[in-house]
Amino acid sequence: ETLRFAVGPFQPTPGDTRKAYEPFFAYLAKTLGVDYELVVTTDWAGIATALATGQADVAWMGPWGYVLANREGDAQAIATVKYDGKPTYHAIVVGRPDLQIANWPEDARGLSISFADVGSTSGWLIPTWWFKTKGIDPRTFFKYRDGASHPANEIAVANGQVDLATDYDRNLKAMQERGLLKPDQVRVIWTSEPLPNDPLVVRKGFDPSRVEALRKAVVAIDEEEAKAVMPPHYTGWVPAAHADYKLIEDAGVAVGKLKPRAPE
Amino acid sequence: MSGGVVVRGLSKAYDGRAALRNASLTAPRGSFVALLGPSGAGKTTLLRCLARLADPDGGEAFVDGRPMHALSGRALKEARARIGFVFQDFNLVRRRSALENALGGVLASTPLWRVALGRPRPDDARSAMAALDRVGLGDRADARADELSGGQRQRVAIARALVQDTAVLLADEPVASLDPDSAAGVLSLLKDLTRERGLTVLCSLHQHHLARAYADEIVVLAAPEGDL
Amino acid sequence: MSGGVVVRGLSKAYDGRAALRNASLTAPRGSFVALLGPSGAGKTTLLRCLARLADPDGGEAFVDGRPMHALSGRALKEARARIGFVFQDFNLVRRRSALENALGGVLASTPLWRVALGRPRPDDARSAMAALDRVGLGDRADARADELSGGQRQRVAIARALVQDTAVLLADEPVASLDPDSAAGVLSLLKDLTRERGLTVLCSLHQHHLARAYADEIVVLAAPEGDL
Amino acid sequence: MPSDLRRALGRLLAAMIAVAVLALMWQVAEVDLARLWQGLPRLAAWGARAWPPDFEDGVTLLRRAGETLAMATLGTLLGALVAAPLCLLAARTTAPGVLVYAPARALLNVLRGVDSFVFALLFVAAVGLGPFAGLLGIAMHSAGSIAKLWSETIEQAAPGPVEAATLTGASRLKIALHALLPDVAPGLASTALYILEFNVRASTVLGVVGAGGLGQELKNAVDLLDSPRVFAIILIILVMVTAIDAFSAFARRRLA
Amino acid sequence: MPSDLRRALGRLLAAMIAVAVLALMWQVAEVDLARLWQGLPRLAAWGARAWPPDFEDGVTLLRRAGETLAMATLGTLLGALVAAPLCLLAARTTAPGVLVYAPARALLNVLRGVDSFVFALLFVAAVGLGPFAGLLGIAMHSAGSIAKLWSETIEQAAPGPVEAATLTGASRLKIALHALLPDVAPGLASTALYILEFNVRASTVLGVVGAGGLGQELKNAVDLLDSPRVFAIILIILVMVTAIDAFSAFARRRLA
Ligand SMILES: Nc1ncnc2c1ncn2[C@@H]1O[C@H](COP(=O)(O)OP(=O)(O)OP(=O)(O)O)[C@@H](O)[C@H]1O
Ligand SMILES: Nc1ncnc2c1ncn2[C@@H]1O[C@H](COP(=O)(O)OP(=O)(O)OP(=O)(O)O)[C@@H](O)[C@H]1O
Ligand SMILES: [Mg+2]
Ligand SMILES: [Mg+2]
Repeated sequence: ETLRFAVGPFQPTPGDTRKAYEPFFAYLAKTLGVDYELVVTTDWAGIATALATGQADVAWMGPWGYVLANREGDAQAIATVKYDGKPTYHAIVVGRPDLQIANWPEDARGLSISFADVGSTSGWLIPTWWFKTKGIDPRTFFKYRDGASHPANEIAVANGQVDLATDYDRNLKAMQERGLLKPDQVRVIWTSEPLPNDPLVVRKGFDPSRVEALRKAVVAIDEEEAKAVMPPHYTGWVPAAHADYKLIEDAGVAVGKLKPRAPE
Repeated sequence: MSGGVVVRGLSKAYDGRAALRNASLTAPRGSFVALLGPSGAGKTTLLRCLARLADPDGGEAFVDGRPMHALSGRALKEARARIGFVFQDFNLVRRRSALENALGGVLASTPLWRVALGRPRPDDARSAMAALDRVGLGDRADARADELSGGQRQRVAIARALVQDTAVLLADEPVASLDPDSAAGVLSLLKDLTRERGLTVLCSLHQHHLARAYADEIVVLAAPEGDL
Repeated sequence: MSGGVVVRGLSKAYDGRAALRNASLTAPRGSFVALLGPSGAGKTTLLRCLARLADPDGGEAFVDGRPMHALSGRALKEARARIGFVFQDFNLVRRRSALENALGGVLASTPLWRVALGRPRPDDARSAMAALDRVGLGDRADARADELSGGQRQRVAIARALVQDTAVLLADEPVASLDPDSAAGVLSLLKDLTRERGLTVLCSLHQHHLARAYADEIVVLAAPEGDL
Repeated sequence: MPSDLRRALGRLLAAMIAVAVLALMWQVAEVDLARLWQGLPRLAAWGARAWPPDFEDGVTLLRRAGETLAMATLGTLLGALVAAPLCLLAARTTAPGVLVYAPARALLNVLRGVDSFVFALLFVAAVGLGPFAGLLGIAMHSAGSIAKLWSETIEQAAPGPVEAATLTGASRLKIALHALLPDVAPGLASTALYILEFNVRASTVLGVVGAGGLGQELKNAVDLLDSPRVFAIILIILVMVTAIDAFSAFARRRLA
Repeated sequence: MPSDLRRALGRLLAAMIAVAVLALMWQVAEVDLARLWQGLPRLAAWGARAWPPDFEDGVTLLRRAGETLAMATLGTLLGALVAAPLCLLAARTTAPGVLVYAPARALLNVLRGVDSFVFALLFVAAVGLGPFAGLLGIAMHSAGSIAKLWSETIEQAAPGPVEAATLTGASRLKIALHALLPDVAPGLASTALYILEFNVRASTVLGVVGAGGLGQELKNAVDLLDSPRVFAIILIILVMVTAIDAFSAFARRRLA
């Protein structure tokens, strides 16, 4: 009896991600009394495919990756992670500290910007969506590129390779705490409305009693326990369902990457 | 038309330039016929048409009773297997030994795995060695084809055709690169085979005295144009 | 030792097996020397050692006064440029025309851009055409080497050596693939050149009567071992 | 003469079209040689930041290198096994006829046209995340590359020995083994080992299925502008590339 | 006999080591054939979701394809220009000596060992983000690949005509042009066009320098799990691959 876990690119390298996230999955498996295997991938596509075809059971995903996996393979969110006690976070745009931008985003026209890869919630979906609501197509408004990872985006701004880049607040904080970025190297220029944190996701057709056991096990993790088994700042989980990610789904529909759901 | 080689009005042009024009000849079963003619007369072309390595433009070519000009597919493959051929430029597999090249003559009957592993049937190996011995190359059996002298290569090509043991042998200047003794040895060997086994030999030659000495009949091919 | 070819005690073995043993000969400037010997005797090996296409194991080989066995680098390159060579298997560039192959003889003096663009100097083109004419191939000048008959190829190889216009010509069975008339034509052409231009010809041959008819001297090479 | 003139005009036209297309591409690619020239010192300065290489995490890198090598070797081997029969069908000179040749070449184009990470994702559906899916992806894609290069090597083989073998009436496969293989073996080894080397260097495929790999580490290090680490990884890749190149030279000499 | 025995023992040992290494790799790669077999129906079902291909955004895709083609063509061309002299120095049969051969091969290994996106990033320091940097990266890396494959094709060329040309005392370059080039031209065309095709298919390099390219669109579509779009992009790549393959066949026939 083995549970197959998967986790995506949360840290700069898959090795870092494994180091940071494996204790949590080990704890989970122990609590449920099962063996486990853990796969760390570099994007969501592999995980979503595995969930949809019954090749992975449980995954810790980004919100947008989850919504895609839900659409394409009927994966279901069962809990949302808490970061510093809150189940929400923010997408941000950071810029070089010396940029003079009084009127955002108008003053940034023509600057270079680096988006993260299109599977990223905060690095691609949310900023693309927000610009769209302002009537802006970032591909023409900026000198645009995409496909970089979040840490790469921060580093690129800090080194002056690009003027602006997308990221999310948790990553910026984590990088600053680990000394990868000095506090004055980048400046936050824009912050999104609160977004739901990463969900824990189970595959289609996963035994419902198992789902309940899983949900109970993660919700039961208190702050003390979290310090021991989860990456820094993660403080536990709250129960969740697909409806909690409607905001993300709507953004995906708005930017044209998802078809509107047929009314049921 | 049983056995032997019959050619009637065979023609072949390359890019509109005649290489062989209206050639006819008959080599009855068990005979040794020599094909003479100046360089460029079409001797090689004629022999290639007989084995359907080239497609004649017109005329008929029968080998061992089969209409080579009209065959295709499976029938052509079978008919070809009954023709031994000594190429003017030998066409040896240069990275294989003399023995392996000679064994090429029995490729059709050798099981695939033996070909793949380079393990010939002991009988075949013996007959290939015997053929090399007959052309005086017994001591060079293990030498790679590209380590052999010109005349040695030509003799390997002859050995390969002997090993194939066919009813008809088409030989394109098989002694051009050989010294007089070797040449005499090879031609009398072929001559003997026409007597002993009823082999039909059609053999292009340059040296008239060899043709006169060994051939039952001599056919002279004139160049289709004023080519020297 | 001025001019001509001098060989003293030349030996060459391949993998410990002698191909040439202690060969000696002299071909004075302007002479025509024929090299006879059975297949495998080492005729090709001797000629290749003379042009330093093979490195002799021992002995001396002088061509046109230069010690070929001892040269290297720039000096070797210059010495080689003074040797015309007709290869036993022709060594034509098969995707070039007869004319282009013949022009290969003046490659050294042709400017790089002309080589790259395939635009020979008009003088060179004329002399290459003349050489092809002399061997009876004027009408096949534009044919690609791989479209030529065996004898035609051999004549292109001869034409190339003639175009190079050297003091010494080493020819490895240059008439093996030719009919008697062509062979006589080629050999008397070479003979004439020895008279007219003082060309030194060292030429391996199989046919004794040709050697007797054209050579000033005949050297017989025995096989280093009991090879037929 | 008129046909000569027509040919000359045709050549001129082809040359003009080629020049025009290249000029257009030049535009699209924003070629700017002056800028390159001026920028070279900056390039050198930037490149110098990679010194000294950072082998701090060397053990991890070596493990990744081992994984990469394992997956690339098996993937290439599997690809070569698939390619062996395919290349005979996809070479003009050995194909039984155009009815086989054309579909065989189309199949090879498909195998190459689909990236190995796309194949790998498909195989995730069958075998789950992990190196096995990556290996299968590599194998499919490599089969297309190997078979294409092999078929074109085969087309260049000397036709004479094959002709001679054909006259014995033997089957195509036996002819290929006896008369073709020795002639082309060095070329086949050369390209198969080139594809192996390519797979060792390939970056994307293994990360997608969670199989790690050195290419992924390189991509990460580059993304993070960690030049000393990039340098270290490149040195490790270089060692592998050099080893494969040396093995290739050895194999070619053995087969020559 | 004892030397025969030694050789047989040596072969046995080599075979055993090879088997052991393969077995180890088999482990590392987690090969599981039963699982593959069982998973095939799932694979088919999952793959079927890509039907029908989605060409809604076709114009963008075609523009990307054009950009990719432009950059790949110029990059490959530039790489081939660099490779032309290098390959002569890096082929055993044409190198002036091992003192040139060894460094030349090492240089080729470096050019191939450094991925084109790493070169591209270096060039970003010189010429800034954009397709030009990508083109230069492609050119550097391609030069290494083309020169390696070319040098190995050259090593397989018939030695006779080169020997004959050498006896005229001409320079190496003239010998190569006169006696070598016609013999190897189809092989050179084949590999250069293979590298062009590879560059058209390559995905990472152009995205890294912000130059778009079809490979980036493919990666994005895969990340978005948009299978019909993936299918559409693959079809476009297939058209390009098929066109290059056809051109390659044409060129080889012309040069044959
Ligand atoms: N593949 C080809 N393409 C074009 N012309 C060819 C081809 N093969 C042969 N020829 C021409 O056809 C003519 C006859 O050639 P063939 O090889 O039959 O002559 P041959 O009698 O064998 O001469 P040789 O004694 O020199 O071998 C020659 O003029 C030759 O150039
Ligand atoms: N590269 C080589 N490697 C090994 N042995 C060789 C090599 N070249 C020639 N030999 C051997 O050396 C001997 C002499 O060969 P060579 O080619 O000089 O003979 P030849 O007198 O020219 O014969 P032919 O009249 O048949 O051309 C032969 O037994 C041959 O097999
Ligand atoms: Mg002939
Ligand atoms: Mg000889």
